[in-house]
Formats: sequence, C-alpha cells, structure tokens
Amino acid sequence: KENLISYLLETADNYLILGQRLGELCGHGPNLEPDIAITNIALDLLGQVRSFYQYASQLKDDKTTEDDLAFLRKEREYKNVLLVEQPNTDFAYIIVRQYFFDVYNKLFLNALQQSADETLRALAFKGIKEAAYHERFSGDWLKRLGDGTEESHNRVQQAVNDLWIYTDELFHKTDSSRAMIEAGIAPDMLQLREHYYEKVENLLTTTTLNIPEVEYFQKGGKQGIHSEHMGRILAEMQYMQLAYPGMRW
Amino acid sequence: KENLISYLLETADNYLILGQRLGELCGHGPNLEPDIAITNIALDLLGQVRSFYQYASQLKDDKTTEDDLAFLRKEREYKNVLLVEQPNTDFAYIIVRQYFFDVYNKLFLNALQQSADETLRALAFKGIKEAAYHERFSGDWLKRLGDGTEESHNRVQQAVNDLWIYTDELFHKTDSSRAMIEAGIAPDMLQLREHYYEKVENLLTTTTLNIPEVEYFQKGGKQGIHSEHMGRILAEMQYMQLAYPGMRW
Amino acid sequence: MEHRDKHLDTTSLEQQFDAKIAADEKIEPKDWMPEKYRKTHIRQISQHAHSEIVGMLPEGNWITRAPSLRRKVALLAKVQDEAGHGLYLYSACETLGISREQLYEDLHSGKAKYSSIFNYPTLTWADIGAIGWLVDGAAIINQVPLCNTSFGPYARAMVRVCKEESFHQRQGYEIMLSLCNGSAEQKQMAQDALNRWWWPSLMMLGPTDAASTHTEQSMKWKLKRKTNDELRQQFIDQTVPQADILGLTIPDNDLKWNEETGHYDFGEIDWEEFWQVVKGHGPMNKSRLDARRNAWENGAWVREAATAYAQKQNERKKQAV
Amino acid sequence: MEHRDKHLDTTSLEQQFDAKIAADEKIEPKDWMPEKYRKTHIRQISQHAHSEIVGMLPEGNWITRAPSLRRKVALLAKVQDEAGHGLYLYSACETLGISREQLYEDLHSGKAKYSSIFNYPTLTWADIGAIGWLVDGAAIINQVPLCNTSFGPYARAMVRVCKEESFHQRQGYEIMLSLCNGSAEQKQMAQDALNRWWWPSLMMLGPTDAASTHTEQSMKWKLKRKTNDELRQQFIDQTVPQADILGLTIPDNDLKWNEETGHYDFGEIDWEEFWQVVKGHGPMNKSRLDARRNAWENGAWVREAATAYAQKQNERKKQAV
Repeated sequence: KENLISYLLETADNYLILGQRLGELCGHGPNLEPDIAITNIALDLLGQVRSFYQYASQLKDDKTTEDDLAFLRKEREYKNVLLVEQPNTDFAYIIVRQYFFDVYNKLFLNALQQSADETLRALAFKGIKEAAYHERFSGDWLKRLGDGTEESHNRVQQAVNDLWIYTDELFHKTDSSRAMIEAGIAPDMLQLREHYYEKVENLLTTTTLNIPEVEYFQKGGKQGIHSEHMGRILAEMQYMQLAYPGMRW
Repeated sequence: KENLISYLLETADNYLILGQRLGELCGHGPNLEPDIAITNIALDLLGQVRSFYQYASQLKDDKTTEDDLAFLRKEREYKNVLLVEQPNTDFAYIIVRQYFFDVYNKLFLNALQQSADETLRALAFKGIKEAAYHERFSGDWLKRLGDGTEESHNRVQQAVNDLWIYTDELFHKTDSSRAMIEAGIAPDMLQLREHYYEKVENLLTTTTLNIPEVEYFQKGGKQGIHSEHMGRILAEMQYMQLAYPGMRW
Repeated sequence: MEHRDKHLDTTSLEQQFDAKIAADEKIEPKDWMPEKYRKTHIRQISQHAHSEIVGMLPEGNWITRAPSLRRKVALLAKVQDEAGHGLYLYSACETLGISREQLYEDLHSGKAKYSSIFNYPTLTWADIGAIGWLVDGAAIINQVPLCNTSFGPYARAMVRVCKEESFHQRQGYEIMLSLCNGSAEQKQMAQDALNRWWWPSLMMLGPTDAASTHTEQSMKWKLKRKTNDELRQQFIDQTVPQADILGLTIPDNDLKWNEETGHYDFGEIDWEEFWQVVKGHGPMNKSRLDARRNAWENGAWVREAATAYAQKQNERKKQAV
Repeated sequence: MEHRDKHLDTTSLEQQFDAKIAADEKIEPKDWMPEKYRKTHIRQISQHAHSEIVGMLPEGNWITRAPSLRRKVALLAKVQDEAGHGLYLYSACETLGISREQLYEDLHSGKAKYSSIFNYPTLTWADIGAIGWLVDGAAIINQVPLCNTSFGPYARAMVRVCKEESFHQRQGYEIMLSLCNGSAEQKQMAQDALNRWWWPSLMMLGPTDAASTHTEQSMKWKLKRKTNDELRQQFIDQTVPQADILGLTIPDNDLKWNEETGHYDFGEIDWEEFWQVVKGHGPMNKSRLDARRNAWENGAWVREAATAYAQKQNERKKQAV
C-alpha cells in the first residue's frame, strides 16, 4: 500500500507541476487558439492530478486530502521528473517539453490500461483519449515550428537540444515503481523506452530537426532532487495554503 | 503608540521591499563593481529594516519579533509605496527606481534627525551617510546612462517615463504619519516635495533626459493596495517562515 | 439622374434595413447596412472582445496561486472561457470586414478601448470571487439584452457568452460564500474585496445617462434596450440582497431601500476616478496593455512559422497532384 | 654569438627566478618569469576567480528566501564577499597581461573551468549552511597554503580571501548548528544537505594524486604544498568531529577512525560522477553558465554607456583646459 501511494504521487506530481507551468501561460499565448488549447491540456492534467491524489488519500485513510498532497509537501517530497519543471522559456520550449512528455504519457496510460488495479485501469481509460489529443497538438506544433521559418526552426532545435537530457528520467525506476511492476499494477516503462525514442526521433527527423547527441542524461526529480526552479514554483503554488493553514476555500 | 508603530512599519516596509528587489540582482549585475555596490545598498536598507522593526516590536511589547513583522504579514498589511515593488526590468529601471527613492530617502533621513523621538534621531543619524552614498551611486549611474550611448539614453528615458508616476506617493500622508508629524516625531515630507522635484528634475535635465508630463500619479501602496507584483515578492520572501512556522533559524 | 437614382437606391435600402430591424429580424454580414451601423458595431463588438481578452489577465494572475485544486481547475476553465468569448466576438467582428490583426493593433495602440474594470489589480484570492460575483454580474446585466440585438453574428455570440457568464457569476458568488462561511480572516478578505470592487462595478454600467453619448441610436439598433442608469439600478437591486446573504456590508453609507420607488437609493459615484481610468491612468492600464502587447510580439515568430508551414504544405499538395 | 648570448641570458634569468622562489621571495608582475609560469598562473588564478563568481549563484538562489532578516543580511554579505574575491583575483590575473574581458570570454565559452561543486543545485535552506561549512571548509584547506605562494599578487589576494572564508565557514557551521538544535524537520533538512554535499566536497580537493597532473611543477612554485589526497585527508579529519557535534551522520559507511594512522579511513569516491560534472554534465552546469552569460550580455549596453560617458567627460575636460 505504501508503494502504491508513493507510485501514485510519483505519477501525479508530473501532471501537477506540468499543469502549473502551463497555467502560468494562460492569457499570454501567441494567439487565442493555442492559448485555449494549452489551457485545455492544463485542465486535463489537473483533472488527472485530482483523481490520482484522491485515490492516494483514500488509500492513506488518515484525513489527508488531495489539497494536502498538492500543496503541503516540502520540495524534497515531490517526485516529478525534472522535465516538467523546466521553465516556459519560449513557445518552442513549451511545445518541446510538452511533446516529450505527451509521447511518454500516452505510452504510459496505454500500458496502464492493463493494470491489475481497477481504479488505475479506469484512470488510464479516461486519460488515454486526452493524452492522444495532447500528443497530436504538441506534435503538430513541433512540425510547424521545425518546418516553419528559419527562426522557428532554430528556436525549436535549441529547445530540443536543451530538453533532450531530461527525457531519459521518465523511464527510471524507483523502489515503488519496481514493486508496482512486480505486482502487475504498474507497466514496465523501460520496455517502452526504445519505442518512445523511435517515435520521438522519427518526428524530429521528418521535421528536419537534429537528434541531439547526448552522453549523459539528467536525473534526480524522482528522488526529490529538483532543479532550482522548483522552489519558486512551489513558493507560488503553495502560498495560499501556507499563509492560511487549515482553511476551506 | 499605535500610530508610531504604524509609522515605523510604513517607513521600514519601503526599505524591506526595495532591499528584497535588490537582493534578486545579487550575482547578476552588468559587472562586478555595480553588483557589489547594489548589494551594499541592499545591505544598508535591510540593516535599517531591522532597526525599525526592532523598535516597532519593542513598542508592541507582545513577543512580536522583527521577523514576524518582515515575514508574517498579509499583503494588504504591507505599507510600502508602489515605487519600490516595481520589477528589475533592466539596469535602467533599477537605477531610476533607486535614484527616485534615494533622493527622497536622503531628504527624509535628514529631516528625521530633528525628530522628537530619540531612537528615530539615532536611526536617522546612522542612515543619512548611507543614504548620501546611495544617492551618489544612483545619481552617477543615471548620468552615465542618460549621457552615455543612444541606447542607454533611450532605455533610461523609458524607465524615467514609466516610474515617474510612482514618485508622488512618497509624499502622501497617512493617518499615522499625520499624527506623528503633529507630535513632532515625523518630518512633514510634503514640505520637501518641491525640493525633491527640483533636485530630481535638475539632474534629469543636466543629463539630457526629459521630464515626463504626467496628469495623474499612482498611489495605493501606503493603504496596502499594491501592484500585482507584490504577491509574488511575498510568496518568495515569506516561503520559509510560512512553510516552517515558529522555528528558529 | 444617375446620382439621383443612387440616392433613391440608398434611401430604399435604408428603409428596408430599418424595417427589418423594426420587425426584429437579424441583419446578417452580407446584408446592406449603413456605414455608421457597421462602424458602431465594429467599435462595440471589438471593445467587447478586447474586454474578454484583457479580462483574462487579472484573473489569470491567480491561477498559479489558487488555494485548492478544485478552485484552480475552475479558475483555469473560467479564464479559458473568456478566451473563447474573445474568439466568438472577434469572429463576429471580422464578418464586418475588419481583420483580427487590425483589431489587435487598435487595442495595442490604445485606440480601441476595453472595460475599465480590468485596470484594477487582483490583490487577494477574494478578488477572484468578487470579480465573478460583481463584475460578471454587471456584465450579464449589460449583455443579456444583446442576445436580441439586431446584428445576427453578435446576437448569436452573446447567447453563448451569456450562458457561460451566469455560470461564472454563480461560481464567483460561491467563492464569496465559502469565504464568508470560513474564518474571520477569510470573511475580512471577502469584505475587503467587496470594498474595492463595488464602485468600479457600478461604473462598469457606463456613465450616467446625462453624460452618455450614442444612446438613442443604440436603442434603435437594439445595441441598448435600457439606459445605463436603469441597468445600474437593476444591478444594485439584484446585488444588495446577495451581499446580505453573505453578511457583507456594501461600502456605501447612502445605500438604503426606498419603499416608494421600490429600489435602493445609493451614493454618488466618483466619476472623476472613472474618467481617469478610462483615460489610461488606472493602476493597471499600462501593465494590462504591456501584457497583451508582449504576448502578441513574443508570439510573432510562432504565427509566422505556422503560416510558413501551411504554405509549404499547400505547395507540397499541389506538387503531389 | 648573439643567439648564444640570448640563450645564456634566459638561462641566467631562469636561475635568478628559481633562486627567488627557493628563497621564498615573491615574484611580482614586472619581474621576468617563464612563460609556463605565467600561463599556469593565469589558468589557476582565473579558475579561482571564476569559481568565486559562479559560486555566487547557488547561494544567491536563497537570498530572496532566507528565513530571517538576520540570515538574509548575512547571506547577502557573504555573496557580496565572493564578488569581492572575484574582483581581487581577476585583478591579480590581469597583472599577468590578460584582460578581464578575455577571462570572461574564456569562462563563457566553456574554455576556462570553475569549481565543479557549484554545478549542484541548492535545494533547501540547509544547503546554505552546508555550503558554508563544507564547501568553504574545503576551499580554505585548498587556499591557506596559497597565502604563501610565489606569485605576489595572488598571495596577497589569498590573504584577504582566506580571512573572509573562515568567517563564512563559521557562519555556515552556525546555520547547521541552529538547524540541528531546532525541530526534527530542521535537523532532517541539515542531514539531507550533508548527504548531498559531502561527496562533492571531497571531490573539490581534486582528483587522487595518481590521476592528478601538474603536481610536481606546482609544488615547486608553491601553488601547491600538499597533494590532493593529503588535503582531502586533512579535510575529513577536521570535519568528522564537527559533524559529530551537530549530531549528523556522514553518508559514508566506510568512514571510521583508524588508531594506527591517526586519521579517518573513508569510502571510495565516485570519480565517474566527478568527471561527468567536470565535463559539463552536472545538474547545473548549463544553468550556471547561462546565468553568467546572460548577466554579461544583458549588461553590455550598460558597460558601453559607462565607457561612452567617461570618454565624453574626458573630452569635455580637455576642451575646458
């Protein structure tokens, strides 16, 4: 049970922090249509967050609420990967970060439909259609930027180069995920790693982007060792819950 | 006594928020020398903050500490003027914001040396030399930027135009300051307003900068009605005290 | 002769047009319309669209700090709805022969206006409640009559907008209710928000009838069905009892029920402040326009990339044929 | 003959130079020095200067979030001291005939190195304590011998640096002490920081003697007086008892007191990680260099303005004469 809770958090923290990052953008998009679409993705992700945290707090059975899990942990207790906390440097970074995550997320939710855990199967079933839509959105934009103007090509190549080092961590196993894989509850994502890179590299190549050559991938998020961005994300996100403890909103 | 406490906070909050803004810059200056000088100013201001808050908490006589005053008030309770919370848009903004404040601060501390309150006289005496140094630093840079290159001239003019509307609030009276003026504790800054603008306009003119024509000045900070920047300043500044309540550091 | 014919022609077109409006039929983009009708509609619809887009900013300011997941999701969805409203309204405006780029340019240059209420900052979470309750409340009162306005695309857009706005208003009121049923600190936060948003909300319903231009013409075209003062009274009459339920005090010492008129009497509005904000001197005018301009300018390369890509795709298709 | 004289000349200069060093006299910028000496010193002093400047970033990350006013002031002052150290060291380096611009360029291009320890992120407030205690502690051990190094300007800069560094180290230790005397959560925060900074601090003292280049030459020039492994042992011997006082556990299962040697034995260092970070693959390498490059590039117009202004002032003075 401890492992399942930990696994749920590890999964949902990605959605939370990416949703928070996308939430920063609302009202500041390059045009109304992508602004609306990105907000949609944020909404889907935060919807998933709530379901996962609710399930976790149900398992905890100790009055912990979804909001306690979202807002009242310390930085070292968040288990999201480094990828999702990277900043909204420009639209190219936003799209590349999203695409790198979406391809993973679709593979993940697809595999999670085979989980031995009924609740997780239901969450996966609900999420898979959304994830497919997200991947289509970010993939389409990646193509537009890669094969658009020289400027957009250069910017998106820069984003790909900078964010590539955060992709491998998506597939790292933690003690909890290992236990969940053994129990048939979690899919073994390492087996889908090759498929992931094939898919991503395929899109990059067809859109004339280079695949970065990387000797060393970054990791640490799943162990709660985040980038220095994370503290600022949390300071803002947690502000109300910290400043007004124990209140209902 | 309530009025004195309120007046102390109103004064020190300016130092606190400006010091916080300057603290954001440490390590990111255009060169080592101004980086060091700006940090010096931040240190002086925060030193003043501590003295003022310590005096206020002594008066309060209820276990309130300087840190409670600095970190544990709600946004609406901070009384700093809007000028000091304006962002570090670029070096021109930083210098203009500083100069607009420094000229005021020097006039203020100079006049405060006549206060009927002994502690305030001592604080004014300590602060006046620092304030003179600050004004020299920001004034010198204002000249360099105004009479430097075309780019620096344009940037600093832009900063002057945008920040000018926040200068008048420095001279606004609050209920507390009015009471303190009557008691001979606070100087009547309104009487120094003309002198302030003469001095500032004189420097702007000699450095070939235009004096903005403004119909309407912004106000609200002294009533706790801040800009939308303030919430983010506080979320970051208060984070540790909120996340770990009641601890010693 | 020709000249005379043309004059006759215009006159008859104008008569048909007036008759259509009188018969409550819709004017559609392809229909003939007087130039003044077109211009007035471009001005009003674009102003309305801009208000939706600029209106995303004060509320968007709290998305990252919403105090619970449920509220965060609701706020994101609400701000997204406003983007959607902007989209319908810009589309409606474009049918009058003006491009979205031109509309944005007029917003960014300060030529076009947007609702002044969005030039106030959102300082606390309670402001999100107060905006939903009061600002959306006043907006609905302004907008419901527009569901029957004469210009078809505008009327249809307003039907969708109004439906969502009432949902937003209920949501805002519900935030206020939670605060007022919460701790003393929360209730005080709600009261403070009411204090700051009350008068600007009254001003949202426009200058007094005496100071208002365009009213007669707008009445005829069903761009207006009641005067500003009537709408304001309606808003006050509807809102005061809601404040009572919350246990909040409306910041107006002159406010009291008038048995004779069956309405609330209320105090003098500070029109000086109103005009200052309209003229661009509100606390957030510059900040709002900067935010819009930055979003647009920083997005230029993205839009260019999308256009370039679409062109390339078209050419490829042609070559493939 | 001429050729031969020159050769003799260099030889005799070199002999004089060696004699000076052997006699513990200082080499000054105007003195003759072998090209290799100059190059080695430029490399080491600039690397040291860069470390001070880049080292401002991880600690600077907590200035806005320091948990008390007292700590905020102390941290600001500390980071400012590092800027000051950078300044002395760049000046010392400049006496060897290289400009500050060139030194920055080498940093920004990745050609020059800085201490790898600063490529780790500061995640909690305890990291500020741990950096002061461990990182400054290790730095002092590296640096104290340099107060007597052969190159005058470097030696004199180091005297000032070392004095301030010991103050910083005490301050860092005092932060750890407060945390360890505080709540369980605070103590855990301190332990976590120790866990993360311990091994990188050991690596700060350089590769093992076996893997280390330059050592012999550096010994001669008094750029080094002990080997890396000796310094590391000294650091460990000094730090373990301090951890004991704090009640913290050093994250090394193999660590234990060896009665025979009178030193602590310790576990294997992960040199693979060390070299990855040196090669630029640490968690913060890119972020640190980006921050420095951005500060420099965004400041270009400021520096240009200052230069232009100074020129104008000079011309005015000339004209006035």
